[in-house]
Amino acid sequence: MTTKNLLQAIGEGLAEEMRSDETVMVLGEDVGRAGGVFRVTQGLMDEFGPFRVMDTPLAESLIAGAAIGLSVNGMRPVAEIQFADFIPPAFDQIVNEAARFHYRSNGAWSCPMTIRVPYGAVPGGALYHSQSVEAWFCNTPGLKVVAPTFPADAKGMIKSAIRDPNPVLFLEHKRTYRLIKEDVPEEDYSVPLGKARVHRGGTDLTVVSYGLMLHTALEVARKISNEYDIEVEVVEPRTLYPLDKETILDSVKKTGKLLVISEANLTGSFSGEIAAIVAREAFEWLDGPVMRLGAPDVPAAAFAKPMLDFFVPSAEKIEAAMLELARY
Amino acid sequence: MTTKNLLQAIGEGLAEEMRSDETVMVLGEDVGRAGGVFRVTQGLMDEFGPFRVMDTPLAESLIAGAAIGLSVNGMRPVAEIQFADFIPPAFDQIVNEAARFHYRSNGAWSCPMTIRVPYGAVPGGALYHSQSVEAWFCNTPGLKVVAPTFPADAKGMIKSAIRDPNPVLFLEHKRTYRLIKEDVPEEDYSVPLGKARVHRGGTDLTVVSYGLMLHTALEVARKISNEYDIEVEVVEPRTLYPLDKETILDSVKKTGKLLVISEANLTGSFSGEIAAIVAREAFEWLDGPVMRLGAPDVPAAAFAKPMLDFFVPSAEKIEAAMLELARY
Amino acid sequence: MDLKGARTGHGSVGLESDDLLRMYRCMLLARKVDERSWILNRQGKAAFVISCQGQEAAQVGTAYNLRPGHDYVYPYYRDSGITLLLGQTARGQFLSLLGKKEDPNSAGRQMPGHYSSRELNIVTASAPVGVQYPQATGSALAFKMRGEDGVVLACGGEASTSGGDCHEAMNFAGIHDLPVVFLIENNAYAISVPEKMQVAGSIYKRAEGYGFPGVEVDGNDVLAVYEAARDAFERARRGEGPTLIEARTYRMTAHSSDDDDRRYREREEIEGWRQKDPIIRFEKYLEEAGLLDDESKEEIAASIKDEVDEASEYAEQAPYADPEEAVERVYAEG
Amino acid sequence: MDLKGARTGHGSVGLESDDLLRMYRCMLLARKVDERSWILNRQGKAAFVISCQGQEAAQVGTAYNLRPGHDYVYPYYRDSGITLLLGQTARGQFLSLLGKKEDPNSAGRQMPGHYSSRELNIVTASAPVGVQYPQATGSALAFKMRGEDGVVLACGGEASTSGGDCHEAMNFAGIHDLPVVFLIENNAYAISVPEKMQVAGSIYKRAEGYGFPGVEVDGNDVLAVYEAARDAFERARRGEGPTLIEARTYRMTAHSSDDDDRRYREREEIEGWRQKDPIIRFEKYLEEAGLLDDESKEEIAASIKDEVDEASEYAEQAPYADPEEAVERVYAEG
Ligand SMILES: Cc1ncc(C[n+]2csc(CCOP(=O)(O)OP(=O)(O)O)c2C)c(N)n1
Ligand SMILES: Cc1ncc(C[n+]2csc(CCOP(=O)(O)OP(=O)(O)O)c2C)c(N)n1
Ligand SMILES: [Mg+2]
Ligand SMILES: [Mg+2]
Repeated sequence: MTTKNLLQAIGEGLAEEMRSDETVMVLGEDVGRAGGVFRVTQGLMDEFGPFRVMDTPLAESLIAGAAIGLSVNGMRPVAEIQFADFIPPAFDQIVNEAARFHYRSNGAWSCPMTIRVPYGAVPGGALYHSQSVEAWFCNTPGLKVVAPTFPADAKGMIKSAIRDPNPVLFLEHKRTYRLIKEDVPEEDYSVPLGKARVHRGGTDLTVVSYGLMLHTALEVARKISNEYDIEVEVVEPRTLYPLDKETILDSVKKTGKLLVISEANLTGSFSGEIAAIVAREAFEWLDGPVMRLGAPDVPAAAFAKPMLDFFVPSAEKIEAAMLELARY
Repeated sequence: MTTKNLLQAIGEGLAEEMRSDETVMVLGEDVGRAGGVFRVTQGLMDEFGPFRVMDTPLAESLIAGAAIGLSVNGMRPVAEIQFADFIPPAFDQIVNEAARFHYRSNGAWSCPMTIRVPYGAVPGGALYHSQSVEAWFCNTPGLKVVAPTFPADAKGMIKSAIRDPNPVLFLEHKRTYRLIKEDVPEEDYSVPLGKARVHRGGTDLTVVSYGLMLHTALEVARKISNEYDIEVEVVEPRTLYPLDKETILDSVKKTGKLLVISEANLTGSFSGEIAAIVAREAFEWLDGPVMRLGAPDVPAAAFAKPMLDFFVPSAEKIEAAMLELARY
Repeated sequence: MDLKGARTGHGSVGLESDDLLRMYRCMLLARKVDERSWILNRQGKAAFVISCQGQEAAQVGTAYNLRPGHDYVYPYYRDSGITLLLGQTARGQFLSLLGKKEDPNSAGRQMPGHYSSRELNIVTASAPVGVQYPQATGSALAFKMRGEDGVVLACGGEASTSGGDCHEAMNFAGIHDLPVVFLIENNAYAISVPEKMQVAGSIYKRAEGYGFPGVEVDGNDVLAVYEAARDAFERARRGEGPTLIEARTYRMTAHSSDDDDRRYREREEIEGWRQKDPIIRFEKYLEEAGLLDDESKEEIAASIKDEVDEASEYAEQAPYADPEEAVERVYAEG
Repeated sequence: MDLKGARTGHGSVGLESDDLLRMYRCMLLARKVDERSWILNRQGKAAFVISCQGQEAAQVGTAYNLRPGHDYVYPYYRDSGITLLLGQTARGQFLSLLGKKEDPNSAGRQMPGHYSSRELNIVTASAPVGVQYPQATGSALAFKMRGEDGVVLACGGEASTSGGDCHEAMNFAGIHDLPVVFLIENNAYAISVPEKMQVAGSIYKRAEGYGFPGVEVDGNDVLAVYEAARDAFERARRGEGPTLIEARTYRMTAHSSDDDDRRYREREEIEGWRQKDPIIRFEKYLEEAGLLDDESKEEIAASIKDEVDEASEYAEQAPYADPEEAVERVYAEG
């Protein structure tokens, strides 16, 4: 057991799966020689060679499409889309194709493939290296969308994703890559897809969050526990789609209040789905409005730091929202 | 004033705009000689020639991208995507490009363009001629997404869309093309984007719906008014994004109950956003859970009629949901 | 007119008379299944028909080089000539046409023509045009990585070359010399859009820009197609990389049963191409080669008619999947 | 080694000495703005730099054929040589580099290198590689439909040809003989990925497959580029259609300030290309032609240094947009 950050944990999970299953391979732009623009795949090409760790042309539809073709011919590809912002050209291959092979062939074919997608706002990233793209994919039956936040979870979940017989979109918030380290087991283990995690028990309100926002939410939750004796239960979905609604509903039925926090521009974000489920299925337990906090409805984070900081929900805004709801 | 169906009303709106503004043009697959696979653009090529009514290659990214380039060089293109299911290759050009020209250039550039998108399940259409794709686009600031259902609205709104300085996605439910006829004014008029329409006053519950489901909902609302004296207020957003939430909230504040009905597979559909807004902003007025009805979470409608019918929310299911909520 | 037989002799391409008769029967079967499908459509029994008519030579000539269940195939919606040759049956085609539970492709989920067979390595096809090409390169890469001699066939109409996927795939195939053959069945129309509004330059010539061979072939001459495809598959199996085959042919029916082609093309043009009907041409060749006479022709026709009758009747009687089946098998288990 | 001057004589391509000196100054200005940008980056003042270094000849040689504010331009993120020639200023570049409110491209919203100018018809550029090509064909079509003589220039690196958009655009441009010039600045790398893993066959040869000319040109020879581009623009203005120009050059810096290119290329390779530096080559040509001597060279260098000093200082002092500006101008009004 050593401490690792998110980036290292994912890289280690990849390497272990590649060692234990020779059909596992990695493909994407700059994943080989360069080890990925974020260095997640560093060292893999040296160990596994230029086919199992393949630098592809700059063509996202090809990357996703080739991964499909590999997956139906005996391989377990892990494709990398360099930045979430560049996934749109692969949209067709992911939502219309990979997600439907199983259904449309009545179960004859399926696509065991993983697509890693670094997302989220970072300083200097601006409009096209910042987006939270989960809403685009969480209306696609046949696809799984996961977004672990903590290193140990991520390592266990990249393994589950690779072993899953379905296409899995694996979202990694770029700003959390090096944000924290934690103990990550060395032995083989996996963390199941489709299970939420309760980070912190609480009675006053439920917060659902993931990615960078989860870290901020946990911080603020500790702070207002100390300062105001308000106890926030923090739930991390880990898998967004299909969603573990039971864990969320159980929590809300206990606390009576829900605040969903994500970094996506609010309207039409996946937070709406979570809010809608709770407004329907935990209505009788609700002691306050179902609240959401997200980025403003603008195309994405701007380059200039002041505008970026204005875009990403801050600890202050999160604290204000928690207090408002707790005191409702 | 003559009665027209949806298809004719849109075609007439297009023709009138092309007559009054020579920068307006149409492009897409089979829109020319053939007049469109649904015949919406029938006769336009004869009247306006093969450039202003252009048959494009089978390349949706090109269609959307060329429309952008036309729009920034003095034209007002109306692009047709033959079926909503085939819009994914154009996703990048729409959400990453057209929707952002204005914002990213700090207002210097903008894309006055319209994209017509026939959507929705039809008998025999199966997985790839059936989808409701609105959720993919309703998280994209800079884009407008409209979905009129009635002929007179549609004619007025296609005109507004064409005249709008922003990119507008114009959704047309295929199964409503010939479903009803109504009086459609001959004179020049327009129906504003961004304004919902209340089809029917009611005090017991609010239903929000659009497309084929709106027609079914209106029918069922009349039926349960007759049979049970339950009065349903039916609100049609007409524009989905940005949403006219005031009209919806006003209605729910009056009735205390909301049911959102769409044909999209439920989880992650745009209905969640509408539900979330109400659960937040009309919480104090709610007398029952915020309900949604949609298709099951499967890739899309199947080819075989029995499975298709199971997929699309039926009048029976809608009636049951309305009664359940009204009696809550 | 153009009613000439195949120009390539079968001896020179290494085919025996048995091979030729198998090819002929398969072409004719595909045609007859298709003709019956239109009848079922007119009778209101089949909601939708999409045809192979005119393209049987291109399909059968190519597919005759495949090893069913070994090589991978990405057919497109007109390729019933290919799937029948590989081992799908007339019965299967009609079950699919009518969307019945036993439809081998999708159990009634997909439209007819969206082929699939796990056993035959026919990878599940869909409607979005062109998506198969990147997928095909992936399957080819898997063969190459494992050092196997499998090859991949990916097919589409000429309009399937207009989308980005086709280009991305050809570039990738060229970079890694992948064992994949791209068969473009250029039938002159994409629904109503004629080739000159669809294709700049020439499709087969584009291969050169990717560093691999592109060949143009008379798509109505089954032996010429066979020969071009044989070279391409051999090249692929030798590890030398991809080939692009452009088979020039003609769509003899409307685009589909939903289409009315009188809106956009002249009857004379169609008549002209009827003179080049690939089945009539092949018949003529076989007759001249002494491999077919009136009697054997009738025998084959009769056996096909029986097969088609039996198959369509079976399919008509067959049940639909239960409505609730619509929610099954969204995710794979295990 | 390769430190030779331009091979094309300026007389033969119809350029006057004034033209040459304007081109030279612009190339040098682009270089010096870029060099200063890296200094600002190392000082912690500029979050991100993306460079034109090595590509100035390809850019200036091409853009010298444009009529600013008349023709449309779709540059890519390295094209500061183009935008400076068209009329953007050093000050503007630094304002953009530092994300200040007066940034002419986006008022601090976009990364540096994402050019835009309504007045100069520089269409707002973005990061997704290749999206500009279909857009450029649309703008070209608008010119053609109105019967105007405007032309469109669309630029990208060699990897921008790998995505489907490039292909879809070339096909469309070829079908309608659109007045568009595609300039591919092939600098041998896409971040870390070398050309041989990116491009099958050859880029310029692909044009033939679309039925229009493709030319390969030494991208470090500004006069050769000028000549190729002049022919292409003239062709476009005559209504004869598109041209694809592949300018072979080299990226002299890391991909960006976020990249460490020691991971994937040898120092010797870079050194080799330094010997072919397009600015040094052009200097040599100008000296040999008697158009530049030590004195005038120093004069130009000094004036550029002043300009760069002034511009970077101005930009450093300039204010950011207010944070709340982030929510403005999402939709156009009116
Ligand atoms: C991406 C996409 N866009 C549009 C369509 C609608 N469509 C179906 S077939 C077709 C024409 C295809 O023409 P071609 O590739 O030449 O094949 P053919 O039908 O002529 O055999 C079109 C436009 C589609 N299926 N997919
Ligand atoms: C669609 C897309 N995918 C990936 C990226 C990330 N990316 C930015 S530049 C680049 C390499 C581009 O190479 P090339 O086109 O040769 O231009 P160069 O930078 O070499 O001038 C990549 C992969 C992107 N911007 N857009
Ligand atoms: Mg065709
Ligand atoms: Mg490059």
